[in-house]
Amino acid sequence: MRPVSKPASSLNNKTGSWRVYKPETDYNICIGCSLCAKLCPDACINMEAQKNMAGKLKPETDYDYCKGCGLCAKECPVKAIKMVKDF
Amino acid sequence: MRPVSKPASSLNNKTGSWRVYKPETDYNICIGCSLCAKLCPDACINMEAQKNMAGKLKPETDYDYCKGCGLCAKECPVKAIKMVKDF
Amino acid sequence: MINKNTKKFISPGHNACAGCGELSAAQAVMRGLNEKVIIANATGCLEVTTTSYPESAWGLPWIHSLFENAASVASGILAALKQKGDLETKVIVQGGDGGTYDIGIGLISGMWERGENILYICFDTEAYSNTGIQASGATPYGAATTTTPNGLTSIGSTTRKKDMLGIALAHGVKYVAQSTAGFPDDITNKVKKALTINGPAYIQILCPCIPGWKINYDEAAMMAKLAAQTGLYPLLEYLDGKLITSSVTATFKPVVVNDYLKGQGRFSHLKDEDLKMIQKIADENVAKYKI
Amino acid sequence: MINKNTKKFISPGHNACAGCGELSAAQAVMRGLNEKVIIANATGCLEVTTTSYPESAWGLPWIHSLFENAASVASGILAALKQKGDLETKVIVQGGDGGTYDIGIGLISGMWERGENILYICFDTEAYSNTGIQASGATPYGAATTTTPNGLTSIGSTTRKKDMLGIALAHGVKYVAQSTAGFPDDITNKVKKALTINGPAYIQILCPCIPGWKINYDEAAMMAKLAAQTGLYPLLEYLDGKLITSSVTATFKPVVVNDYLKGQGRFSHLKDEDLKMIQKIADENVAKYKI
Amino acid sequence: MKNNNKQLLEGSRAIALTIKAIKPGVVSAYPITPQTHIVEDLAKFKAEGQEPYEYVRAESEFAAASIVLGASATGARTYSATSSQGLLLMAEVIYNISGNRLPVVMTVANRAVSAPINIWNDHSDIMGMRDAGAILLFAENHQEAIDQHVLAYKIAESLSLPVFVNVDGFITTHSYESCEIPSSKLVAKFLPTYKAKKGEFLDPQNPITMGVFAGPEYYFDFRRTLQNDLLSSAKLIETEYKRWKNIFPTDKKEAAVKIDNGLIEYYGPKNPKTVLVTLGSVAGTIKQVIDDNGVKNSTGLLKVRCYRPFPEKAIKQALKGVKQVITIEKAYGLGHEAPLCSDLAVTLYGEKTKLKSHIVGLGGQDVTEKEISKIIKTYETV
Amino acid sequence: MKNNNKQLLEGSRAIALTIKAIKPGVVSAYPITPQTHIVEDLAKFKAEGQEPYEYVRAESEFAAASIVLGASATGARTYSATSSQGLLLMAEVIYNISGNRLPVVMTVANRAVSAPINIWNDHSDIMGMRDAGAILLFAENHQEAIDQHVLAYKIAESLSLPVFVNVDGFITTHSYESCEIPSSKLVAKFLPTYKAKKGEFLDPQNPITMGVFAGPEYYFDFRRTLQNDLLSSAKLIETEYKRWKNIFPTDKKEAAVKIDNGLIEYYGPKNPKTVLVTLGSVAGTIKQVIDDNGVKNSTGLLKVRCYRPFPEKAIKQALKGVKQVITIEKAYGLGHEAPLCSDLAVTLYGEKTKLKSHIVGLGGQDVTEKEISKIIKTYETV
Amino acid sequence: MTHQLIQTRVHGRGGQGVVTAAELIALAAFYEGKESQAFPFFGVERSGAPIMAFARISNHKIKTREQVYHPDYLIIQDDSLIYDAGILSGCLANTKILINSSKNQAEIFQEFKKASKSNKQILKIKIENIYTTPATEIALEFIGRNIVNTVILGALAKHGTLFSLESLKKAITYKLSTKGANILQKNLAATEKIYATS
Amino acid sequence: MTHQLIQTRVHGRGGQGVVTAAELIALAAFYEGKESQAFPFFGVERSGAPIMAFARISNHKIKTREQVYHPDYLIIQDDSLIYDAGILSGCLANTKILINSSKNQAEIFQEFKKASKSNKQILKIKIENIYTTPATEIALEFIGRNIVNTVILGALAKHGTLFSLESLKKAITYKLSTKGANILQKNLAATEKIYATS
Ligand SMILES: Cc1ncc(C[n+]2csc(CCOP(=O)(O)OP(=O)(O)O)c2C)c(N)n1
Ligand SMILES: Cc1ncc(C[n+]2csc(CCOP(=O)(O)OP(=O)(O)O)c2C)c(N)n1
Ligand code: SF4
Ligand code: SF4
Ligand code: SF4
Ligand code: SF4
Ligand code: SF4
Ligand code: SF4
Ligand SMILES: [Mg+2]
Ligand SMILES: [Mg+2]
Repeated sequence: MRPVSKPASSLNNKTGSWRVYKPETDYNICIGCSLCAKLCPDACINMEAQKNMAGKLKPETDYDYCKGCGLCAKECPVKAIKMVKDF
Repeated sequence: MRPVSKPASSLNNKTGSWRVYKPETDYNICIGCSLCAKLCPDACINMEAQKNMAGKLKPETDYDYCKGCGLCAKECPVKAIKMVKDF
Repeated sequence: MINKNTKKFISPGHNACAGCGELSAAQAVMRGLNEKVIIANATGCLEVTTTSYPESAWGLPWIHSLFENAASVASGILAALKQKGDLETKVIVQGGDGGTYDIGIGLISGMWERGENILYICFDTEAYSNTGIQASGATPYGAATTTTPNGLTSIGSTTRKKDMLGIALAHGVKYVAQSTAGFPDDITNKVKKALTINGPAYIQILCPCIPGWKINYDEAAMMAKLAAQTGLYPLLEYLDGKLITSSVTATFKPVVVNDYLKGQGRFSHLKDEDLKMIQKIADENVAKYKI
Repeated sequence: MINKNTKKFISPGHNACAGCGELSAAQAVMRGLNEKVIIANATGCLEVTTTSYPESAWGLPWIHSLFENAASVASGILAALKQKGDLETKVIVQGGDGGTYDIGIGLISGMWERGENILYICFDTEAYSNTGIQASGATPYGAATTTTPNGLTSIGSTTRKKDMLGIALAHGVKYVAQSTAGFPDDITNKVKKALTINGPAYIQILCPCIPGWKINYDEAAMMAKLAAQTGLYPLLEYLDGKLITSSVTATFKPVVVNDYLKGQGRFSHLKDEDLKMIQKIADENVAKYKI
Repeated sequence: MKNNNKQLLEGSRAIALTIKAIKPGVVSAYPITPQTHIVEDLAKFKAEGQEPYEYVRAESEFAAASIVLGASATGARTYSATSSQGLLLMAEVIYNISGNRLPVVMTVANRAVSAPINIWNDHSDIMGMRDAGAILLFAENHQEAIDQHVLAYKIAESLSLPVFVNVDGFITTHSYESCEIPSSKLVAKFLPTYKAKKGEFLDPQNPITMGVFAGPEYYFDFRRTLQNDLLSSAKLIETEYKRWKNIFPTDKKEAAVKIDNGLIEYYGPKNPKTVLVTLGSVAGTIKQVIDDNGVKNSTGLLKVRCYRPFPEKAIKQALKGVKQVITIEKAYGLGHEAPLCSDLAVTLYGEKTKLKSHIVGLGGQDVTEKEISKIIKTYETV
Repeated sequence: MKNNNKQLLEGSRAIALTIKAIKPGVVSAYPITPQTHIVEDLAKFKAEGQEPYEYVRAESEFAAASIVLGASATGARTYSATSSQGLLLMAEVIYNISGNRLPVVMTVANRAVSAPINIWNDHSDIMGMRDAGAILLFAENHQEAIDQHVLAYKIAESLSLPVFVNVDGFITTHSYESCEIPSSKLVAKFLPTYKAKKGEFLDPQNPITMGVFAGPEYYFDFRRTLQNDLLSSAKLIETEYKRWKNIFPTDKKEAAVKIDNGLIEYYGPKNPKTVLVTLGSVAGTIKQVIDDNGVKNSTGLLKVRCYRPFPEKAIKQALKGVKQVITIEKAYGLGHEAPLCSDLAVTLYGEKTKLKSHIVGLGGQDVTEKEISKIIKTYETV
Repeated sequence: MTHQLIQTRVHGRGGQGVVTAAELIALAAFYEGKESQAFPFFGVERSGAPIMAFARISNHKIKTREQVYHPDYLIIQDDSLIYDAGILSGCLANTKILINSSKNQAEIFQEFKKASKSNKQILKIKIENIYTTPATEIALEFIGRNIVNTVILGALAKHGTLFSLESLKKAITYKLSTKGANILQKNLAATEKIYATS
Repeated sequence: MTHQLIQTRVHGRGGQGVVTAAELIALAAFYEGKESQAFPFFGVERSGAPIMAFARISNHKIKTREQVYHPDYLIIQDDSLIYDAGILSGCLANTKILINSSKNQAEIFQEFKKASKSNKQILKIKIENIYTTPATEIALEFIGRNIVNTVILGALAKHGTLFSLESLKKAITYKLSTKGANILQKNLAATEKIYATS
């Protein structure tokens, strides 16, 4: 038994349960700038390609891990993200 | 019993026994500049006042401690000190 | 760039505070790295919150030994790589300001003296965040911490930040840079640049800490931007001892420090004269780091 | 001035090597002090050779604890004096280059960061003399030591001296000075000046070591003078970060480094190109420290 | 019935208030969980202008220990606190403090040691320092911690020896319970203002040399003196504890407590078949189990309050005639028997008593009443 | 009769040559008397271009230990050496090395600890680290030191545990005597090139996380495993030592040697009344006294080669029926019994054997034949 | 006097004052002349993460140091914690549960049912032992911030048998004394309000 | 083969190669198939300070580690050491003394007498056991420096029964191998010279 862990095994720890408020993104407002994804301390926003959207990326929040800090919402340059009570 | 010693108690340790060569000062040459006394690592040259010498100091070597390194002789600006075999 | 298929070198599922500025910055650091990297990490929030056995958030070979010895551990890693003939893998040290400015500085000095090809990254929360916000050598003047509380006879920390950049430069560190958690791309770019340096490199990043600075969960990036905008914590780069880039350009218009301080609980007790003192520090910085 | 009635703060009867440059310099330091002084001394020749129980050469209140912690011990002394209301007694730290540049630097950094009114004196023999001349961070380029021996694949030390003066300055040390054991009055005067400073002060003194440098018993002062005369180790003084005096004046005519190196066994293996490298270092110094 | 001077306090606060009452001259420490609350409280008191002590922010435990060393050598009453990694980092300094005969008092908030890193309670940290020449006291609860800190200064300053008071990390430092803090006036009755003896501290009036180099002709004598002084300190600890508790009685003696002095406490029936021997807070849980067992119980508890010097005489006497002794310990002796059990083997060597060790609660694993009961049952049926 | 491969060597040189034959990947150390000659020799070999190891100049022992930690975690075979203050300064790192299960091998040139400072031999330094989770071997003389270093790597790398070889400062490190150094080829027969196991070292191909944080649910298990692995390593030490001495026999067995394995050696008569138990070089002086006593002698010597794990079984068996056991030790257990005696109390607990400790040679005080004779006589007349 | 030991476990999030809640419980009981004890269970988690703390009250000296495995009272500071796997650990038919929620008893019980199903646990608690209290609403109204740790104890004073409102107010007064009179008054007002409406 | 143990003590000054002298004695004997041992007594003193070292030679394995208290041979590298208080410690009537000096046997004995008087010690040594050898002169002549530690052993090879000149030369050759052929040759020549003239 060694004090050694496997890489990325923290994915077993679903920190989504910490959340009180939940970020909801309005994709109509979002300009796909990636800033939210870059700032998220929990790396739980993924910028995904969208079909027929000429390369405009779509931020997808992984609620399994999102702790609801609101940093993404606060920093979104176009205020596309709203924090809503999550229960 | 504490690991504490009295000040200046090293005077009990007569390092003169280390000496192989001995510094001898020719007071006729010496100009009393004090450099030898200032440089001696063993602080064993004392510049003493002399009677009727108009303030000219006389370097007195304390052979109880002088280790015979020759530093004083080497640095004396007028080469007043000679190192001689001490036995 | 960041999508479901990106290999994240810090995965979700770690235990840092919601909104942690240190983890936000660390994510930006990770985006500057590649897979030929080994990390030695000092004790601190970045370590404790990411490696709760049996889980780990790390995707790179990573080791934590003690609070103060990450630099020496890195030297050992480098020696082992050299001896194996692996000259490609880059060795990186990560530490908090406590591990860097205070308890680890002796070993960092030794590492720098050996002139080794190691990149050191300091995540500066301006306090010992992991143990509950005690003052470090990086704690700024006037900040209240749990060991420099404000009170009847105390304004909080009475000492100024140690000049770690200056100390690194005095050690002849080839690449010395500073950034803040408000500028993720700047961080990523500096890390990428540092990887190209053959020799000692040092990057220091200001990371707002939620309980440490007494700010809201969503304010880390905002505060980190203000820190640069006031001139208190400009974005800087030195190469071979020369300042090559700085956010304090000829046209730089500093924000007054009060705009930065007022939102932070750690400064809420300060009086006008204290604010003036801090404004003076910012002004000095602006003069010193103008490019 | 030095006579039978002078209170010597280092008495004869200590066990240092005959002709020791470190003890010669220490005697000059002592002449700069008065009786309102407490000394904390790191492990090293200066300590080992002066305190062989039950005898001690010291005439001032003096403590040795460990190799690396003299700076912190001094902070403790200062705190105790403060608490007693004794604001007059000056606290002084003495350490070798090993205790200063290497193992003690972390604790020195902490002391400086606290901004305490303590004078630190480094006796720089450019090696760990006490344990048999191993390399330290102060060992100059090309010097053979027992851990950086010259040999088929080695020219001796391959790193240059750590810039301790620069590091002290980066810490905001108020008074930073350098001297050599060839200039006893210069040492004494700098110590006297440092006593007048209220805040951190640092004096570094080059001390030729008989077995360490492989020189004759009578050559310590000569070598120490040459070190300054070549520009490798100029006499310097900084006050509040500004160079105020320097032996490298406008009219300074450097002696070539070879005149300094050739008499020292530790450099006897060097080839012409190595000498050139060292000459370059001296030239850089001359440029850097010219006043 | 109720003691009206009692307060409900966090353990760390209780210790900090006690230190305040003791009036140290110089405080220096470095933060480490779970010691932090103590030194934060002391910083708070200072910031409020209440306290005249110097509070020196150290940049490491090595520095903190060296700072109190320097201050103590200059004749100041000093205080520090640490834990786990911090204690290990201090190791070289601690040996130096005891060798230099400095009366440094320190709280150790006991915690597991790395690797792997773990912030919770066990005794591995202090057990690694048990030969370092410091007197080691262990507190079960807040009140004991309070009393032992006062006692620590008394002993330290009487004998010029460091004394460390051990409290269980989190369990004691972070828990709230009722206890009484002595006033500084009361403390002063027992513990006079500290004045280092002339010729034994750094003093421009009397410029001695401290921390000398001792060759083979002298070194052994220093060590022998240290060992003798440590061993004979047990007597003083016993008498001074008694004196202190006379001045400052806090709790009524319980019936189950048959021995209660500065060195040990015995809790349980008069002629026990089995005695559990332990250190620190787990004694409370064991007492609970003994209480709950009621009349049928034949097991007693020996709590060692003073672990270094190891009070051989007192323990031997307390365990006379006992059939079996089980240590309940929070540290391995890696590579051999656990420390407390080894100490008892020395103490009981030649007796008929059976001896066994049980390691419990490493790294903060909760020590439950069930676990204790099970251990007791195992041996009751032997 | 004479072994022609023998050389007359300084102890430090013998160790350095052995390390060279073992071919470490990374060497890092910090100078301290009396360890210096070893690391200076290794620097010399390197400067002459003979050796492929990396030699990293450390700026403190804390750094040196951390450097070999990092190198070992990266899969390199590592070497360090220290002594006294250096060992104490390493304390926190040493616990970390064992907890991280890294096969670091280190020589400890045993020396007294400060204060007062003293550079000569005793065992106070390593005794303070006896619970740190490293295997501790003690060598009587040069040949044993040589053999134990080879053995150390074998055990360390087989079990992922640190092993420290203890040699007496000056007495062994600075003395010249005849001994045989194994060739690197011979060493390789016994000790294969080190290859860390996949998934157990820092490797970009397999990016594991080392040095994790373990909560109360996990920590205890790590410690239990470490303790079990340490205790069971005794068996491996015994078998591997035997294997090695088969490959590399150096000295004829003397008649007085009745037990001779990796854990212990017994020297003396068959059914001794009294047995002295000791560690390290003083065993030689004791043997001399036993030899000189001739036929009338009823005293034997038990030399403990492997001190951690403490070889309970082997020792118990060797001391079966002995009337009295006297430990000859070079360290106090400050505040209680000396370490070796405490270990024996545990081991012999319940036996009829009498047990006593004698502390000798602290701080380099010469242990004379006369002193040993006197101790023996005292007990012969009991 | 019979031996009476009442054990409480408080659940909340890092930063919500969970430990303070446990301390206040112990303190209020202490003021009533009882023996009491409070202590946290600390993990490595940070602000926002679920954490817990314990309190014991007795008329005898409390000696044990073990954690609370079978709480008589369970206090939940935040109803989003219902889905936390460990929340009902050791809760039995007689465990009283006080939860900060704007939902009612029946709704909360339903939530617990759902949660225990998804966590594959057997639900032992009884619906009639659930007390809900809108502490957040009241905290926001009176204190202006969602700090419920003092407030929720007002409901405990009402529903439980641990301590009176007076003792609780005394405890809060002591604890908040350094925070200034304004904050203290707001907290006391909120506590009274919740006591009155519970 | 009877048990034969010969013990030597070497006195000199720090920097004069005292330990090397003891090593060379052990080495020369080792080359003759004997068991041998050498070790220093280290103090804190430095270059120039009096120090000593020990050597033992035997036809049996040498086990003891104690210092040499009663030397069979005493070697003094520098006649200025005669006045050192400890120099004759443990020397008995049969102790052979080899001293580097330009003085003769009688003169040296006189010095010893004077020294022991001033140190208040009883002189046990015999004049006929004193051998003087002008090692410094020869060293200066052959090596050019006052390094007498190898040279003086040439006289020991002659006067003593410890080893032959051949073995000594072998030992010196081994020990000086890294110093270059020139230095080695000079040392060997000096050693031979002293052997021849002793
Ligand atoms: C020797 C030692 N002392 C103290 C600690 C306790 N400790 C762990 S992390 C830490 C503070 C970390 O502060 P920093 O380096 O600034 O990192 P942050 O947590 O702020 O990111 C402290 C004091 C320790 N682990 N080891
Ligand atoms: C922790 C520790 N490591 C190593 C040593 C051994 N040691 C004592 S003094 C010394 C070197 C001193 O060198 P320096 O500071 O340059 O002083 P010098 O003797 O040259 O004057 C060393 C390595 C020690 N005493 N403590
Ligand atoms: S709320 Fe915070 S954790 Fe959630 S996605 Fe936004 S930044 Fe990430
Ligand atoms: S920051 Fe705002 S605009 Fe940019 S990607 Fe995120 S949601 Fe879209
Ligand atoms: S240095 Fe020369 S001239 Fe000056 S005092 Fe000394 S002997 Fe006289
Ligand atoms: S020879 Fe050396 S020790 Fe003697 S007086 Fe001159 S300088 Fe001093
Ligand atoms: S305490 Fe500060 S640095 Fe640590 S995890 Fe929380 S926000 Fe991040
Ligand atoms: S070794 Fe060097 S520094 Fe030390 S006493 Fe000798 S000459 Fe002085
Ligand atoms: Mg920080
Ligand atoms: Mg030096």
